[in-house]
Parts: sequence; structure tokens; C-alpha cells
Amino acid sequence: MPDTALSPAPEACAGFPIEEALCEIVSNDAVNAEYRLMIARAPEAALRARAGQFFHLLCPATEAGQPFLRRPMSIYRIDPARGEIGFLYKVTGKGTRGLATLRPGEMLNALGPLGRGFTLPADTRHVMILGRGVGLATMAPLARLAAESGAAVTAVLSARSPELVMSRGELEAAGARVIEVVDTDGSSAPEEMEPRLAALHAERAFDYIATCGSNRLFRLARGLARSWGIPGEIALEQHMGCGLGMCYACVIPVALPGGGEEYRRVCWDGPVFTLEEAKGW
Amino acid sequence: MPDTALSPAPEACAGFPIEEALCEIVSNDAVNAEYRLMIARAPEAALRARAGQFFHLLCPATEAGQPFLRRPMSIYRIDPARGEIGFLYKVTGKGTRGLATLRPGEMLNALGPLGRGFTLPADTRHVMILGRGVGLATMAPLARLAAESGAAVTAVLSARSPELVMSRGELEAAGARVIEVVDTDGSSAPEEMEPRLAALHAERAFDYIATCGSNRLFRLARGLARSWGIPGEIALEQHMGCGLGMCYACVIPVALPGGGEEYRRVCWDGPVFTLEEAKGW
Amino acid sequence: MVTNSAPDLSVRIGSLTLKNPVMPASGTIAEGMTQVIDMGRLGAIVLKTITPDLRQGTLPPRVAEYRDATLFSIGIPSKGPDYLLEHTLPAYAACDAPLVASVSADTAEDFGKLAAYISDPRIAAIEANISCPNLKADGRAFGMDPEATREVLERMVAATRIPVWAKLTPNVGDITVFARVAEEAGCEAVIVGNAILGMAVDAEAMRPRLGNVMGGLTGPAVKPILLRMVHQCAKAVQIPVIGCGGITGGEDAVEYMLAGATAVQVGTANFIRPHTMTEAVDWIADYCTRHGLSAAREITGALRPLHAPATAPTETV
Amino acid sequence: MVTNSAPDLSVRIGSLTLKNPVMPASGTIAEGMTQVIDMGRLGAIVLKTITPDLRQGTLPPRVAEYRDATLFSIGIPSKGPDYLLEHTLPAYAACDAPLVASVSADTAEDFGKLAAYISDPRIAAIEANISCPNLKADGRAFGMDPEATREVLERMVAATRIPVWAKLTPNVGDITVFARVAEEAGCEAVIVGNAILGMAVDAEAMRPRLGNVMGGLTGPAVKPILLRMVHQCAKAVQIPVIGCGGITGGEDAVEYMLAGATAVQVGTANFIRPHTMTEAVDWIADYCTRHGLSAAREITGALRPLHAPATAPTETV
Ligand SMILES: Cc1cc2nc3c(=O)[nH]c(=O)nc-3n(C[C@H](O)[C@H](O)[C@H](O)COP(=O)(O)OP(=O)(O)OC[C@H]3O[C@@H](n4cnc5c(N)ncnc54)[C@H](O)[C@@H]3O)c2cc1C
Ligand SMILES: Cc1cc2nc3c(=O)[nH]c(=O)nc-3n(C[C@H](O)[C@H](O)[C@H](O)COP(=O)(O)OP(=O)(O)OC[C@H]3O[C@@H](n4cnc5c(N)ncnc54)[C@H](O)[C@@H]3O)c2cc1C
Ligand SMILES: Cc1cc2nc3c(=O)[nH]c(=O)nc-3n(C[C@H](O)[C@H](O)[C@H](O)COP(=O)(O)O)c2cc1C
Ligand SMILES: Cc1cc2nc3c(=O)[nH]c(=O)nc-3n(C[C@H](O)[C@H](O)[C@H](O)COP(=O)(O)O)c2cc1C
Ligand code: FES
Ligand code: FES
Repeated sequence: MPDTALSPAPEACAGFPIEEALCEIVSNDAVNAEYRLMIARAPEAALRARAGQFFHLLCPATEAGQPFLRRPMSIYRIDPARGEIGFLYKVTGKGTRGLATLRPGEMLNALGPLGRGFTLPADTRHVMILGRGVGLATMAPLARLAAESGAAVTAVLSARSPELVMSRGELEAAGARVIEVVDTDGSSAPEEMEPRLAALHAERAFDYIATCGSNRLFRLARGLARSWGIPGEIALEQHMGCGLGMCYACVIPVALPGGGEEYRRVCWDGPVFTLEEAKGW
Repeated sequence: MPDTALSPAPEACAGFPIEEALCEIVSNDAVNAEYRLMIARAPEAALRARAGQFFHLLCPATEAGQPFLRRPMSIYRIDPARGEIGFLYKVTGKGTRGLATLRPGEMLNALGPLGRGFTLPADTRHVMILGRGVGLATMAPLARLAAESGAAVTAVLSARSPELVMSRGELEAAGARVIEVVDTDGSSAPEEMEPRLAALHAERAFDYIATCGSNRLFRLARGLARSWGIPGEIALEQHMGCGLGMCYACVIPVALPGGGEEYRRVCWDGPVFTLEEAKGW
Repeated sequence: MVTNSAPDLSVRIGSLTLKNPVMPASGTIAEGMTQVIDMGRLGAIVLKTITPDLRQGTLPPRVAEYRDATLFSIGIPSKGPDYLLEHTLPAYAACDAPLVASVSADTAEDFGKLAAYISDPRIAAIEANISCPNLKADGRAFGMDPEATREVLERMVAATRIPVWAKLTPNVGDITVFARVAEEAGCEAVIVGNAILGMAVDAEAMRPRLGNVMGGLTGPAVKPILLRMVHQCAKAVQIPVIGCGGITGGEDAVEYMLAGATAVQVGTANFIRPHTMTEAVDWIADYCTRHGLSAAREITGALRPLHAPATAPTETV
Repeated sequence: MVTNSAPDLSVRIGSLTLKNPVMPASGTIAEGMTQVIDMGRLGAIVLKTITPDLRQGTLPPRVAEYRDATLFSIGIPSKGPDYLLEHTLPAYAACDAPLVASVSADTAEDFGKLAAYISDPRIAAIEANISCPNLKADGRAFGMDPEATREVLERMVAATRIPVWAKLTPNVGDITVFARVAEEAGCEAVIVGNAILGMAVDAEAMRPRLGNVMGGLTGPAVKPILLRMVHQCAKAVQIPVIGCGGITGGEDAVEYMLAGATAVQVGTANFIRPHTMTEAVDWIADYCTRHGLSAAREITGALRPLHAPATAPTETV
């Protein structure tokens, strides 16, 4: 399982496409008991972020001190017209608690855009998005990307309970059809979802699936993609050091086409991997 | 120079006279460009502080992080009637910058009262106080103590320039006669001060001298005390670990009556030492 | 294992049973502490190292702060063994906790003699502080040389019937070598360990921050290093390992115990939060209750393997 | 010595002259950095350690944060020497800075062979990363044993005409022993040093935080320890000492230089503030100007004694 993945061709000592962007906070409000949405005014380089890419955020100090490492956060909204980017994040520990203290007008240091985002195949006509929890943050820009390239989007949002469903508005604004499934009524169970998704496919065939945020959804997505013979991708997470492909902390094993596996860096070779490369967890 | 000073008789596992007092900030305002006065409501144990004692303060975090060690600060005001204590401090580094951020209503964790304060000899009638800079903070409660025991006080306040003279009000309120000397007009030079103080002594004899905050004033005070044959004390400073006589970080060498010297702990054996023990620096 | 009664916090250190696993690290408490906390609530009270002779200690300034750590260079200012017997022991007589003396000397012989001299029934154990310079080896610390360590410890064990604990220095390559030496020499426990030698410089002043240039790094910053050493030693020896380094509360104490420590010592934290040790005792009791453990000793070595999932992404559900 | 012209930042490391004393620490930059900063502004570019064989590295999770430090257990995921020659070196060809390779192997022989194999004119120096396990000594790291260290370094020096630098591990007792071995073996510099072995435990989960249980402690927390080792080594050898450990900016770099380092390497800070190294170069230039130094090399070893006043109280005037 050697780490032999080739790095993208380096542009040594040339331009500096990755920047420590200093972004002024526009708003940073709770969307429910666990999640917050942070919108920030960003310089041009940051606005070039693409769906599935992420930023590495320097989180402000709290009483618990300054979070030492940066924290990776997917791009949730890219709005070049308003010059804004957005993050949807779950308040978890030291770093995200620090993010939650940012007030409008304060500055956020966001390194990026980083990583390899989603690659919508040419001529994609109908995209299926399967997202849950934090995974939804990654999906919103993909819906916009699909819409811009003329593809329809059906987004299935999974959550523990109806009030925890997020991003509906963001996805609908991007032109997606949104379907909610929840644990409370059992509709999020894979056995329940599979026939429902198959019916949607029969109605209007999907030609690309993207997923994030749940192992169950990943397995479901891979099964469907295989049986329908279509490609798909997943955005993965791993604890990170640098976010720049330098430290090799963020590796995950990926399956190799010929069998066997090797480690890839989530920050540099990912965070988006094909459903065939990715392994369940 | 062995560290053989005897510790005060321990009151092992009995009462706990030293407390982590949680004090509510009443005010914390700048008195000039460098100094701030912080008044806090204190529990009873803290109000038992005596002139020359100090508290070991847990300073709030700033962007530079949480100051790890506590910071020693002399008691500047003890007001049992109002239940308040006060500190006069110079904003210097990480710790005192943290103190400067405290707002009314916030809490200060003050360990104390600590150390051995001033010991006014019985029947003292006229006290001379010589103070400069931060040293003045230590002197104010002594003036009150002297007043309460029926002694007159003449306080000579030394500063770089007239606008930096501090504590005049505090000392006058305690009934002290206040004389200011400054560098700008040369009046603070020991050669200038000495005849002036001698004249005061001739007018009304001093029988105790206390000083703090300047090596020049210390030498002057010791010289006068020797020539007048009266006792005197000085409050000293040293970098501290514990403030409780436990770590032996805060030692200074003191002269022994028989010749030679030994280390004493500023926090436990001091911070007040006799003018004969203390050594210039 | 879930229990409703209060957990049993007692731990065994060789022939001693301590009522809980928390004690101060040598040199970080003195009689002053009895005026702030109830020292009788501790598992043991470890006293400052003494030497046979009177000593002054190092040049001030003796302390420098650096982020979440301190550098102390105190030396061993010592009032000698008679002061210990006549003044220090009585000062803690009212505290319901076993007293542990700590000794150091310039030669192995003197370690043994000092242990014999202070063999007093009021002392429950004697720590050997072997981080000090060996006068017969050009001032190289005893604790950095396995044979010098062995000689010191064997002499002490032979010289006294009081249990001997060896306090190892972390300024070595493979600390397990020294833990094994201590076990072979007949020590009833090893403390892992003393401060790590460090240095601080004031760039603008172009000067060191300590009078002694170098000093012992202590406080939270050193915890990951000492935790690793405790883990290594606990696997290498059968005698109890007492963890020490950067403990600021019950959670740190439990981390050491999970890594293999039977008990812990708290040092620098006493200077900042004098209630650290007594609060840690309470925290450990609460931890046992939360984790369904009937006794604190069940924590020792209970670290489970991290079953790293085949792919590591978190199930963010 | 006060000068108005820009200070000369160049430093000599053996037969090389670097335009300034700041370079990355091995394993903490990769091609990605060229997309963020101008690597051509650095004194040198040190590349990640390679091994003769392809390696996977350790089990994730590979990083844990602890206060002002990190624990990394990466292992040495290596793409082998051909990848270095064919892909890595070209990736930095446009950067105006000498390239320093770093090598590791399972046996002393293989260290020598690898040094010979990569002796390419594009490489200005080769670092020996001797913190890795010696397969012939039960996996004990080469760098913890003076004789194993000597054998590795002598073989490398014999195998190549490119200058060899020895990167010492701090996980030893007396590091000066190893610095002297490096000097005797013909190395042109020592780097002091690699990460300190540490460990982190999640008390609530009762599990280690790293897939590999132990990992290298890096970042600001380790600076006082490495600073002390640099100071000791600079007094022990004539060859330049390159300081490394917890440097977050120019001030830390100057502290290392005052303690005796000729140059410095920046590691973990690159992950958090990618401009750390280039900003440190500017800070050092400014420091020289402020202190009236015409050249950065004057900082090396310029630490003055702390003339501790007879009594230490500060003149608070
Ligand atoms: C590419 C990528 C994109 C992400 N996008 C989002 C997003 O859009 N919204 C969102 O809420 N979360 C997202 N996450 C997860 C987010 O990074 C973590 O929740 C966050 O780092 C937790 O930090 P903390 O200090 O609050 O928590 P703590 O648990 O205190 O963190 C401790 C350490 O573990 C790391 N860590 C903890 N959880 C994770 C995790 N799931 N993935 C990676 N590192 C972790 C932290 O970065 C930190 O170094 C993403 C993660 C990755 C890798
Ligand atoms: C008994 C005593 C009473 C004091 N009373 C007062 C007072 O009433 N008002 C006042 O303004 N200052 C007083 N000081 C000095 C005050 O403690 C220091 O100014 C303060 O600690 C500086 O901390 P800092 O973090 O702001 O500065 P930094 O310079 O960043 O401090 C770094 C470290 O050095 C220590 N340190 C720095 N200067 C001193 C000093 N002069 N004495 C002891 N330690 C020092 C700090 O405590 C800290 O550990 C007193 C000192 C002592 C020992
Ligand atoms: C001020 C101070 C004095 C110390 N004196 C001694 C001592 O006399 N004997 C000893 O064995 N260790 C001594 N130590 C080391 C501590 O016992 C302890 O091993 C070290 O501080 C690490 O623990 P900590 O990180 O909790 O402080 C001293 C430490 C400090 C900070
Ligand atoms: C992620 C990571 C990978 C590293 N890889 C190597 C390596 O391949 N070879 C090496 O000699 N040192 C390696 N190191 C050690 C660093 O070069 C450096 O010695 C150490 O991080 C201390 O410096 P710092 O505190 O500035 O990070 C690595 C360190 C980190 C954090
Ligand atoms: S986080 Fe450093 S390589 Fe991915
Ligand atoms: S500060 Fe610890 S003994 Fe004085």
C-alpha cells in the first residue's frame, strides 16, 4: 500500500494560486442547534474555489486557547458576484468553537482554495446528490456547478430528524429537486431509500452520483452506481496537518483498479475520490 | 550563602488562611499612559491583607494566550468597609496586558494575601516613605497603617516627570504629607534629596523609613537610616513561581548580621526586608 | 462492573497502600501549601529533595515562563537532613497522608548514608532524585548512566528498610533501561519522571532568561513526552510506575494511568492552581463512576487499541 | 558595527554558502508550497526523507494536536530515489535555492548506497535522517547509538562527494556525543534536531490518539529542549549547527542563532503559517539592523552572559 500517488504537476516558483485569504466576516449565525453558517467577503483567489474544494481555516482563540493547527472546511457557497464565500459547520471542538465566536467585521484567515473537487463528466444530464450531516456542506456548490453545466439535480438530504435537515434552501436556489429522508420515520434506511432512488432513476436516468457524510450513503451510492453503470464521487475527511499535500498526515487507503490499495492524501489527491477508489469505513 | 531562612511556623492541615479569592472587578482604569488602577470586591480573607503583602493574580488570556504563571501584585488599597481591594499596576507584558482587559463585573482570581509585610516599630511617630514608579503601589497601605497607629507620614514621591507622579491622592487621603521630586528638574537626584530630607528630619525627626521601587532611593534610605540610627524597610521584587514559599524561585541574597549572605524567598520571607538585610542592585 | 457505590480510589505502590493515586512532585510543595489546601486528602505527600550538606541553589532569576511551560533552575537548596527530621516532618504531622522523603547526594555512598540517616518511622518511602550531577563522573547526572543509577539505588535499598522509589530523569535515550535497573536494584516504584533540561533566550536582550542558562522544563508542554515514557516503562517493569509531567488535573492523571501509571505526581500546576491535586482526586472518582469502574486501579494500563477504521473519515452523523 | 546598508544574511554551512539562514525542515514542505510562497527566497530547500524502497508510512490517524504542539506519526512514506531524481528535483528547478536531499534506510550499507545513488549535481547537500529504526539492532534507532550513527555517517561520507549533514535525534541522553561523532565522520553540519517521541491519549475514549500510538512531538512546545541541545552542541563541535524545533518566526530563529546555531530549519509552522520562513528572513534582516549587526552570522553564538545583578529586583523606573 505505498504512497505513490503522483502529485499534480507543480508550478514551481511561478504564480501563487493558493493564498492565505483574509476574509471579512459578513455573518456567522446558527442554522440549528449544532450548525452555523458563516459568510465572508473573500479576495479573488478564494472566489476561484470549485465544488468539493476546501479551505484550511485559522480558528480564533477561545478560553481554551488558540487552536494550533488549521481546520479544514469545505466550501459551501461561492458567490463571485457578491465576492463572498460561505462555510456550513458543526460546532464540535476547540477550532469550530473558535469559529463560532467570529463577529461580522472580524477577519478570518482562510488558506486555499485547496484540494481536488468534484469532476462532473462532460454531458452529465442528471446528477444525484446523497448527503447527510456535515456532508451537505460539500454538496451545495456541486448543485450549482451542475445547474451551470445544464444538468438537472436531485438532492436527497438525510438527517436524524426533520428539524435537522439542512441546505434545502441553498440546494433549491441552485435549481435542485430536494427529497428529505429522516431516521425518525425510517425513510433514511438504505432498504427504504434504494427502491425510491431506483424509481427516480427509472423516471429520469441519473448519469452521475455524488455523496458525502455517511458510510451508509456511500455504500448505497456505490451499489447504485455499479448497478446503473454510471460514475460517482465521494468527498472524504481525514485529520490534517498542512492541507497542502506536504505532511502526509491526511492519508486514507484507496482501492487500486488492479487490486490492492494505497494511501492517498485527502488534502491534495482528494478530498473527492471516485466511488470505486473509496473504501467504506 | 545557603537557603537556611526558617519558614514561619506552619499551621499544618488546620485553617486555610490563604485563599484563591474570586474578586469581582469594580473598576479598572488607566491612571496615566502606563499605569492602571484596578478595584475589586474581595472576600473576607483577602481583606485581611496588610501593608506590604501581595496577591498572586491569575491573569486573563489575550491574543498572546493565557499567561501560564500567576503574577505578583502588591496590595495598593485595602478597604474592609467597602469590601474592596485595589492594585496599581504597570502594563508591561503578557500578564499585565491581560489584567488590563478585565471589565467591571468580571472575576479576578487572586491568591493571597501572601508574604510578610511592613512591620512598623511600636511607638513610631514619624514615618518617611520614599517611593518611585511601581514602588508607590506598595506604599499607600503603609501610610494608612501608620496613620491608624498614630504616626505622621511624609511621603516623597519620585518620578521621571511631574505628570508621572502617582498616588498623591491616595497618600494624602491617608493623611500623609506629600513631596514630589522629579528627574526633569533634577530634584530627584540623591544629592538634591539628601539635604532636603535632612532638613525635614531636623524639623521633625523620622523614626522609620520605608522604600520601594528604586535602587537609588534604597541607597539613600539606607544611608539616612544609618546616620540617623533608625530602622527601615524595603519591599523587593523577584520573578516568582508559586508565591507560596514552595518553589524557591524568588530568592534574593540578603546580608547576614555577622557578615556573609544567604538567599531568602521574596514571596515568603519577604517581600519586605530590613534596609540592613537588603542589598543594592 | 457498573457500581453505585463510591469507587475505591486506593492504589498499591509496593508495600504501601495509598488512599488515592494523587501526590505532589518533589520540590513543588512546602509548608505553605498547608495554608491553602487540605494536604490530608492526598494519596501521599512527597517532600522536597534534601542533600546531606547545606546548599544555596542556583543564581537568580530562577524561573522563566514559556507558553504552557516553565523553566526552573533551582538547584537543590537544602537545609540538610536534621532540618527535615526536626522541622519538616512535624509540619505535616497533622496531615493524614504518608510522607515521602526525597534525597540526593554527590556520590552513591552519600545517597546510601543519607537514606540510612533519615530512616525514621514517620517516613513511608524515600525517593531517590538521581537527576543531580555525580561528582565522581565529571558532574554527569547519575540518572543518565545505568551503572551509576544502579549503584545509587542498590546502596539506598541496602541502607534502609523504608521502601525506596527511583525518580528517573527523562534526559536519556531509552528510559526503560533505567526502569529495569531500578526494579533489579529492589526499588518498589519508579517515578517517570523529572524535568526535561531546557533553555530560554531573550532575543532582544541577547541573553539567557535564567541565571543558570539551562533549567528544567516543566508543565503541560512536557506531558506528551513523559506520557510516552510512562507507557514504555509500564511495559518494561513489574513494579508500579508513577507518572509525572505536566499534569494539570484529573484528566491528565487518567491519561497517565491509562498509559500504565499506578499513581501520579503533580508539580508546576500546584503553583498556579493550588487546588489541582484535591480536585484531581474528585475528578478521578467521577471518571470511575462515569466509566463504570469500581476502582481507580482498573484505569492503570486500560488503554485500548485504536481500531483505526479501514478508512479514517469520521461518520459525521 | 552599525551600518546603514542592508545586512548580509548569508551563512556558511561547510563548503556551501546559503543566501540566508532559513530553510524548511525535512518532511514539512512539498511541491504544494511552491503554490503559496516563493521558495526561491529561502537559504535552502530541504526535501522529504526518501528510502531506497517504496514505503507506505504508518496507520492513520497520523496527527494529533496538543496545546502548542502536534504529534505526527507519518513514518517515511517514500516514493524511492528515482522519483526524487525524476520528479521532485525538477519540481524545484525554477526555485533559486540549493536543494538538500534527505535519506534514510534500514542498514548502514543502504544509507551509503542511497547517498551514492542520488549523488546528482542538482543536490547541494544530503541530510542523513538517522532517527529511523536500525533493522540490525532490533529496530532501535540508529541515532540513539553512537556507533551505529558513526557507521551510517562514515559510509555516506565515503559514498558521495556531496556534503553530508547529520540530522540528530533529540531522543538521547547526551546529544553532544552524537554531534562529535558526526564531526569526526566528516559531516559538514549537524541538524539539532528531529522530533521528540511523544504520545497522546484520549481519556474519555480510553484510546491513543494516533494510529501508531506514539509519534513525534513538534512545534513550539519543544523549542526550549532543542534550544538547549543546540547550545550544548555548538560548544562541542566546530562544524555548523543547524537549529530545528518549534520555530514560528524570526525571533525563534534568532534565539537558536544566539544559542549557537548557524542556520535554522522550520517545520510544523509551515503547516499553519506558510509564510513563516519568508517572513523570518525579513525579521532577521530587521533584527540585524536594529542591533547594529552588519551580518546575520554575527548573531551565531552571540549570547551574552546574564549579569544577574547582586539582588535581582528590577529597577522599575
Ligand atoms: C476536507 C474536509 C472538509 C470538511 N468540511 C467540513 C464542513 O464543511 N463542515 C463541517 O462542519 N466540518 C467539516 N469538516 C470537518 C471539520 O474539519 C472538523 O469538524 C473540525 O476540524 C473539527 O475541529 P474542532 O477543533 O472543532 O474539533 P476537535 O475534535 O477538537 O478537533 C481536534 C483535531 O481533530 C481534527 N478533526 C476532528 N474532526 C475531524 C474531521 N471530521 N475531519 C478532519 N479533521 C478532524 C481537527 O481538525 C483538529 O485537528 C471537514 C473535514 C475535511 C477533512
Ligand atoms: C512582591 C511583588 C509585588 C509587585 N507589585 C507590583 C505592583 O503593585 N504593581 C506593578 O505594576 N508591578 C508589581 N510587581 C511587578 C509585577 O509582578 C510585574 O510587573 C509583572 O509580573 C509583569 O508581568 P507581565 O506578564 O506583564 O510582564 P512580562 O515581562 O511578560 O513577565 C514575564 C515573567 O516575568 C515576571 N516578571 C516580570 N517583571 C517582574 C517583576 N518586576 N517582578 C517579578 N516578576 C516579574 C512575570 O511575573 C512573568 O512571570 C510586583 C512584583 C513583586 C515580586
Ligand atoms: C520549582 C521546582 C522544584 C523542583 N524541585 C525538585 C526536587 O527538589 N526534587 C525532585 O526530584 N524534583 C524536583 N522538581 C521536579 C518536579 O518534581 C517534577 O518532576 C517536574 O516539575 C515535572 O512535573 P510537572 O510538569 O508537573 O511540574 C522540581 C520542579 C520544580 C518546578
Ligand atoms: C509531518 C512531519 C513529517 C516529517 N518528516 C520528516 C522526514 O521525512 N525526515 C526528517 O528528517 N524529519 C521529518 N520531520 C521532522 C522535522 O523535519 C523537524 O525535525 C521537526 O518537525 C521539528 O521541527 P518543528 O518543531 O519546527 O516542526 C517531520 C516532521 C513532521 C511534522
Ligand atoms: S494534510 Fe498534510 S498532506 Fe494532507
Ligand atoms: S515564588 Fe515560589 S518560593 Fe517564592
